[in-house]
Amino acid sequence: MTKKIEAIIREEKLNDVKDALREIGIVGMNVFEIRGHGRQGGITLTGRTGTYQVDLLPKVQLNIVLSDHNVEKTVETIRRAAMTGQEGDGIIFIYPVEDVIRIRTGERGREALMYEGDIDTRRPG
Amino acid sequence: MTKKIEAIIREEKLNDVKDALREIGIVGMNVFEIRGHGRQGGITLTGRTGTYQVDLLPKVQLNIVLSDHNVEKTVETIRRAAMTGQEGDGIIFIYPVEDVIRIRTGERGREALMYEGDIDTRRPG
Amino acid sequence: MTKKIEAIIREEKLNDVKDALREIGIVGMNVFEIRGHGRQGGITLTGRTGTYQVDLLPKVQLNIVLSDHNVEKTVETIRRAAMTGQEGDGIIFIYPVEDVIRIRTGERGREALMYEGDIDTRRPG
Amino acid sequence: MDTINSGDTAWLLVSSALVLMMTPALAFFYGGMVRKKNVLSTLNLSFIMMALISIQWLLYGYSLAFGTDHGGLIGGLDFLGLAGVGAEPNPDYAATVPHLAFAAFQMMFAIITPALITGAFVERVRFRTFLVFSLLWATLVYDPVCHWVWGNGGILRRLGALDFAGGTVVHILAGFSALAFAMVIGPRVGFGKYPFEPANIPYAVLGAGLLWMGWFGFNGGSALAANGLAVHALVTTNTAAAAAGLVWMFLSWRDNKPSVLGIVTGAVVGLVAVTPAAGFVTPLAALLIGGLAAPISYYAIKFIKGRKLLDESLDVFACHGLGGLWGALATGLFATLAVNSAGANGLFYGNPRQFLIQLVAAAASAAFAFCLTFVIAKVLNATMGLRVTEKEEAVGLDISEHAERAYA
Amino acid sequence: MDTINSGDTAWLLVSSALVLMMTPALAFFYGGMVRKKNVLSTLNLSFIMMALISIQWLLYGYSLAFGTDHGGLIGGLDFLGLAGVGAEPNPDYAATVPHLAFAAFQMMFAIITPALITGAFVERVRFRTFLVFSLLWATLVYDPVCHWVWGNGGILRRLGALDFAGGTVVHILAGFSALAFAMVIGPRVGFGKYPFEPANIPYAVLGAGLLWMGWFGFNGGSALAANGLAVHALVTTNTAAAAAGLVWMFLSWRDNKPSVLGIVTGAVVGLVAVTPAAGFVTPLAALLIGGLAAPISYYAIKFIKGRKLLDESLDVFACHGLGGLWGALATGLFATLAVNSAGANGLFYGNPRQFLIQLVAAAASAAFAFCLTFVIAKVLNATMGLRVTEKEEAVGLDISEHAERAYA
Amino acid sequence: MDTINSGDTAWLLVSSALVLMMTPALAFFYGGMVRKKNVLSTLNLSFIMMALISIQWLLYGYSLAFGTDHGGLIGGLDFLGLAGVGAEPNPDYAATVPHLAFAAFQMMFAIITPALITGAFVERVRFRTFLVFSLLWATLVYDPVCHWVWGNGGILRRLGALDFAGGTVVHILAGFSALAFAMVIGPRVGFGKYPFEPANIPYAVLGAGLLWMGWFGFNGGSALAANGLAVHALVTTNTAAAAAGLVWMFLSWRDNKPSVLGIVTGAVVGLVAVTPAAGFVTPLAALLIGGLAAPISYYAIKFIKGRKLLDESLDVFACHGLGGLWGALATGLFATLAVNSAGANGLFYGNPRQFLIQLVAAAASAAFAFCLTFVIAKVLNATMGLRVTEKEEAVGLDISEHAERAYA
Ligand SMILES: Nc1ncnc2c1ncn2[C@@H]1O[C@H](COP(=O)(O)OP(=O)(O)O)[C@@H](O)[C@H]1O
Ligand SMILES: Nc1ncnc2c1ncn2[C@@H]1O[C@H](COP(=O)(O)OP(=O)(O)O)[C@@H](O)[C@H]1O
Ligand SMILES: Nc1ncnc2c1ncn2[C@@H]1O[C@H](COP(=O)(O)OP(=O)(O)O)[C@@H](O)[C@H]1O
Repeated sequence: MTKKIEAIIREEKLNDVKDALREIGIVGMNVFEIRGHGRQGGITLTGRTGTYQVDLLPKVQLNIVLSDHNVEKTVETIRRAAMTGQEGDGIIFIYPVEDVIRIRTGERGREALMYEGDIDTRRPG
Repeated sequence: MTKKIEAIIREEKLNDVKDALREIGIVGMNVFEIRGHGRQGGITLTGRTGTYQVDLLPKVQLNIVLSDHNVEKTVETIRRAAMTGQEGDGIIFIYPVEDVIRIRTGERGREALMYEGDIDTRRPG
Repeated sequence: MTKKIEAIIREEKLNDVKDALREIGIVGMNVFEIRGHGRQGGITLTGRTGTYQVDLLPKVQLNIVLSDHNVEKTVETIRRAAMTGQEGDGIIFIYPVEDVIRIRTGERGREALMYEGDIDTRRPG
Repeated sequence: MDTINSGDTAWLLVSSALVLMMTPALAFFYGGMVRKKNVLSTLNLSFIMMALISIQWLLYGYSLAFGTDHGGLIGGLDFLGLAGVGAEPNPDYAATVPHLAFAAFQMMFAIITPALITGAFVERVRFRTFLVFSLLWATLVYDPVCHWVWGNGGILRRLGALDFAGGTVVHILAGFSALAFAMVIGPRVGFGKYPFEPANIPYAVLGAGLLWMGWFGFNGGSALAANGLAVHALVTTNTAAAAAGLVWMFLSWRDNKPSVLGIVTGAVVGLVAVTPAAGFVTPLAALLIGGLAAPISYYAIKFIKGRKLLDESLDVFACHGLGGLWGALATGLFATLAVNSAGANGLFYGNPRQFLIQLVAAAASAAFAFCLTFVIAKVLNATMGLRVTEKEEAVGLDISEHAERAYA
Repeated sequence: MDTINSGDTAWLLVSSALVLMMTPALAFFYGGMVRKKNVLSTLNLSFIMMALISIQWLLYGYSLAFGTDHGGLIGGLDFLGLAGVGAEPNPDYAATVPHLAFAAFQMMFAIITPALITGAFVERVRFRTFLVFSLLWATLVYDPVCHWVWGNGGILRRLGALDFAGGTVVHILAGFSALAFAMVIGPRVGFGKYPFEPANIPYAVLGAGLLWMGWFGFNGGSALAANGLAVHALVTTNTAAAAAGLVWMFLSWRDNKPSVLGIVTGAVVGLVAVTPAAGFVTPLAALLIGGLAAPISYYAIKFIKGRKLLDESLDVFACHGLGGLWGALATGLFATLAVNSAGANGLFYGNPRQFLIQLVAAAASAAFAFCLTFVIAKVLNATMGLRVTEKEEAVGLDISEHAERAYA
Repeated sequence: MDTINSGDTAWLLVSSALVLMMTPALAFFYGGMVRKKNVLSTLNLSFIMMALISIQWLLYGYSLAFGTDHGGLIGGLDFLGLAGVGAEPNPDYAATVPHLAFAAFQMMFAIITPALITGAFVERVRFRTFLVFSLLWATLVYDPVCHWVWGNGGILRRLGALDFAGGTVVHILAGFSALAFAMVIGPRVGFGKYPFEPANIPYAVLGAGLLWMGWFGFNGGSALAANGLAVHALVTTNTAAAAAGLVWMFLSWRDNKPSVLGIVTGAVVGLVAVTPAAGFVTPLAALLIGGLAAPISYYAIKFIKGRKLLDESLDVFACHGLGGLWGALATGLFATLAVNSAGANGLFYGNPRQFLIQLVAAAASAAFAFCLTFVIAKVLNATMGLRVTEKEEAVGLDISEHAERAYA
């Protein structure tokens, strides 16, 4: 079965997370910028005079579609790389995926999620 | 069980929707800008001379992951706050979520979705 | 049943894909810009002097929520329009959707996904 | 017979170009501070003044301001269509350059002044009404007061009021008119409730950088010759900008962090304040004038916005109204004949009378601008409507007024 | 002996700086109107002209244009490498400033003219070929026609054609060359099918604002002295820009809403149209020239783009070709010796001959530019290829030609 | 008695405005090259110099640089607060313009020089410390060396060193100080590991375009008169910029594609290199000076960045340090009395001694700047801390130092 990981992390942690994922062999991914709100309430910005509050903070969302059996390891890897211990570190969501189709090759399912040198080519099984 | 709400709304309604959600105690969310097309076909813009049509309109997508039992109330709240009655008001999608992991604390599932003063701390049950 | 198609394609193919989808009667959709990484490893950019590598490439993500029975045709249509045959053509993911609510009308489920002149109004069944 | 001095003429030509550039610079200064959905609209409110007022000035504006005096209040119609304004100098205004150069230089002031006011009503003004307003305002407010202060025979000029480069004519008029207009049009939807984050601070930096440069033409050019006085004005101008920028930095630092938007705002406020004084005070006085302008405007904004008294959106009153007022009064304090023998001594040089004159001139201009603008705005509101609809405001003026988007 | 006038020299130095600045200004004016993936490429097409043509002009361009006349058609090689062009005035061209100042000022015109053409082929031109084209074009089209019109002994100059600041030399050449090039290179993929939304209208506003300012140097500097004529040219220039900006606003308003991109385009078109006339007509005539330039270009664009006749992408032909043509003819209508005794009277001042001369000069230049550019483009297309591949065009020239992205 | 020439004064006023504008231009040139999270911070590092150094210069900087000589090393305190610097010319510096005009023009150089250095430590410098550094640096490094080279009685001036417009005073000082500062502050986190993609290349193009224009005032204004020499300097300046831009284009093309960022960088490097030479060499020599400056800086950057030797982030040393050094030496090669009788002949005109003088002057200035900056930076690092925390650096200085975001 295939899953999708949505990890919402700090912008400044993206490089660390990417590095950590590369190390364990996670290749396919995409990212985009979002603004979010959670336990971290907001941020105080300076205006022309005094300050004001902004309640949506810039974060990066990282999406990875991958096989079931790699989910836990990937989640752990992201967590370790993305954590600072302070509010606003972010959150990870896991969703079911029904199918995957690679546009160029027409591969489907698990096959479509294979990359040269990725996590599944590294270890037995 | 956990669900994800994806609400696609008008940009100019974001503040209203955020306010309405804060009132009912929805805390965790994120937003980003998209361009979309639906029953509202497009928009006429002025060019250097005359006009032209653009068929993808700017909207805001609001994502909220939350517990099952809060979905209906949240959807209703969003609808009420986001509606103008004119084409292009948007649409809400609901997806199943398999798991949630909070990066900072490692909390999982429902626990990971608890916020100070949120909807579930407000009412019994 | 309702599904969500997430198609990650080349930016420059968006118009072609949109045209192809219009032709088969897919109306509702939204798009946004992402940066991704897959089998296509990266791109070489010119700096002030010499070159450097960037490993996240700009792509466009196209989201379509639609009825089960239209998924295959839509996927095929996207594939045909988005393919160049070279690395980086992209990938399509299919997810289950639990519900759809149209903000303006309150319509739910399949009804909420009907558009004037769309794929389901065109052919019998 | 007066003859044309080519160096003076070159400098006035350049100064005209520099002051013309200040209007697009202002467009960016303002455009960076509004919300993204109103960037284009805000740029345009300034830009279009270059088109509209250029023609107004050519056709009759210059004549009303600088034509033969009528009772000290208004110029006559002798210069309609710039008739008779040509290569010959007009010694009443500038003895060594073509009369037309003076008219052109003055035109740039007439353009930027209503552009300054736009900061009061960005993000909600109806464009159509704005065009009418600007034309009326230029005609009924700017041209007369310009005559009072600078026109040959103008009452405030005769009174001995000093306004080197437009502290009264430009900044007090703009600031107090902005105040009146903001009161009539009312606050933006969500004012005081949601933060209105500036869409693009680099635009504001760009605008401020070009404004600073352009102000050398504004104040330096007001010497109407490439002489020591022009140089002096350039130095005082630069000094006041620097001082106010630095002080504003420290003020915002005290409140939180040194704000970049604050620094560039401070610089502009310093430029405003030194405008009436540039050719009358020493550089060290300019340091003080700029340095004190910053807290005046800073705390005025804090007061007005903090208490949600008024949504004068980009702080035109606080920055230009009060900055110009302070500058006008400061001129009455710091002016010295040692700097400019054609000027006067101020209070600190033993001439309290000059301070009084400055006060009277500033107050009269401010009151006139405020009242007349209030009336014009009220009338236009009742007839054409000053504001777009709430829905249009929510969508943003770029789309609702121009059907354009700043960025694809 | 002629002596150097420091005021005139100062003004020509400044005018050179202002006109130099117009090229980056144009870069932004154009860069804002293309799609995001071609912004950098479009900026560069203009910017690189400052590098390329500066050297061409220094080495031989100036000599071809302003060297000793050969048959009225081309200058000789006496000024190669600017030999002999120094601090001494050349009374054939400008009696009161260093000859080198005249050469430098003219260089800026030689730079911006091919930059103007780039609007015809942005978003698809192969950079390599473009460099070769520009060098050839500068040498074979610009330098000769510049000599015809402004060179001592040039045929159109001898004919009595009036071109104050380059309506023919700059705008007609650029516009008709753009037409030819656009015909050869063909439309952008998707032209007429997909809307090509401008990526960044604020860039266009910035560019237009700086162009407006720079044009004071362009037209005002063409008086070659800081005198009444320079001032006059500044005023007519400003007036035409204002009028055309306003009229364009109303035209777009009639069609939908007042377009900001339209307003700034209108201003530029007004500046184009008044260029040949600036030192020969009255301000009120400039008002008409600008005001009528707007509908000419406006409806030309509507016609060309509406019928999908031709993808001359940023409307160089419609704006510069037709605007310049209209200006050249209008000079034949409105010119008056009352403004410039070194000029001539036009049709409306009882001299129909001048109109005819203008017509002939404009037609000859336009035809020459069109034909020669057509041939050059055809040859280059056959040899080096004018266009990038379809795939490169789809990806965008920033990546495909420069391997750079405008924004990270 | 010397009298003021209005043309010269006009030109120096304009040049002051142009050089002032170069600082915001530099802000954008630099601001476009950093990462998005540091754009505002980078803009501000330059902008704030206009505020800070203006006041330093007024109060005592000018006096230290141009006051009565003390041992060839430093100026006296006679001009504190610009006392005695007024409308009268000072024939030691500029005989035909007000002394104050000279002081104002020089002020703009004093402002931009420390702004140039900021390229070395953007994206990680602590703002507070930076302010202190800049004040110290202006006082201890800039003012003295400025006196050595340009002050009446300065040792390098007496030695006969030629520096037309600041190749040594501005660019060598900035470049070698940048080197020292970069060594002390250390590389940005992730340097050499992650690509630091420039956030906004159009900003860099805008900045470079305005810098090019402004440099006409920088070098042309250094003639201190609107004469043939000013014109000459404008032409050599333009030529070197063009040549270096073109050559850099070809260099980057050889390595991959013609880089737009490279082209504009090349132009700036050409401007740097010609700065000391602009009024002493022929245009053709300027072509060579610019053309050779490009590979020097290009390969220096490749070497330094390629080997990860040092994170001198925006290549201030490679571009200004080496470009300025090359220019200083090239002046000793190409200078000719034929261009400027107040100059000297260089090596290629039979005077090897001048080359030696240039070498000594450049080396002394470079060594002084390097050592003193190194010490200042070390001391400040130990006391106030040069860098923000790693976390602040990760978040970006816009938020961490200013609590602002460039874009909403
Ligand atoms: N329930 C939720 N639904 C959607 N996004 C969420 C939710 N909770 C958190 N987020 C996203 O995660 C980001 C970080 O969450 P936050 O609660 O501030 O982290 P932390 O637990 O480290 O304090 C938010 O800015 C938001 O984008
Ligand atoms: N089937 C769909 N799949 C994905 N997004 C959709 C779909 N239908 C609508 N949307 C999104 O919702 C937005 C609003 O939809 P629209 O049908 O115009 O609303 P309304 O029903 O109020 O007219 C669209 O711009 C698009 O972004
Ligand atoms: N496993 C994945 N998870 C999320 N996104 C992916 C994944 N694989 C690919 N993508 C997205 O699809 C884009 C194209 O994928 P790529 O593998 O380069 O295509 P191709 O198979 O044509 O070479 C990537 O840039 C990335 O955005």
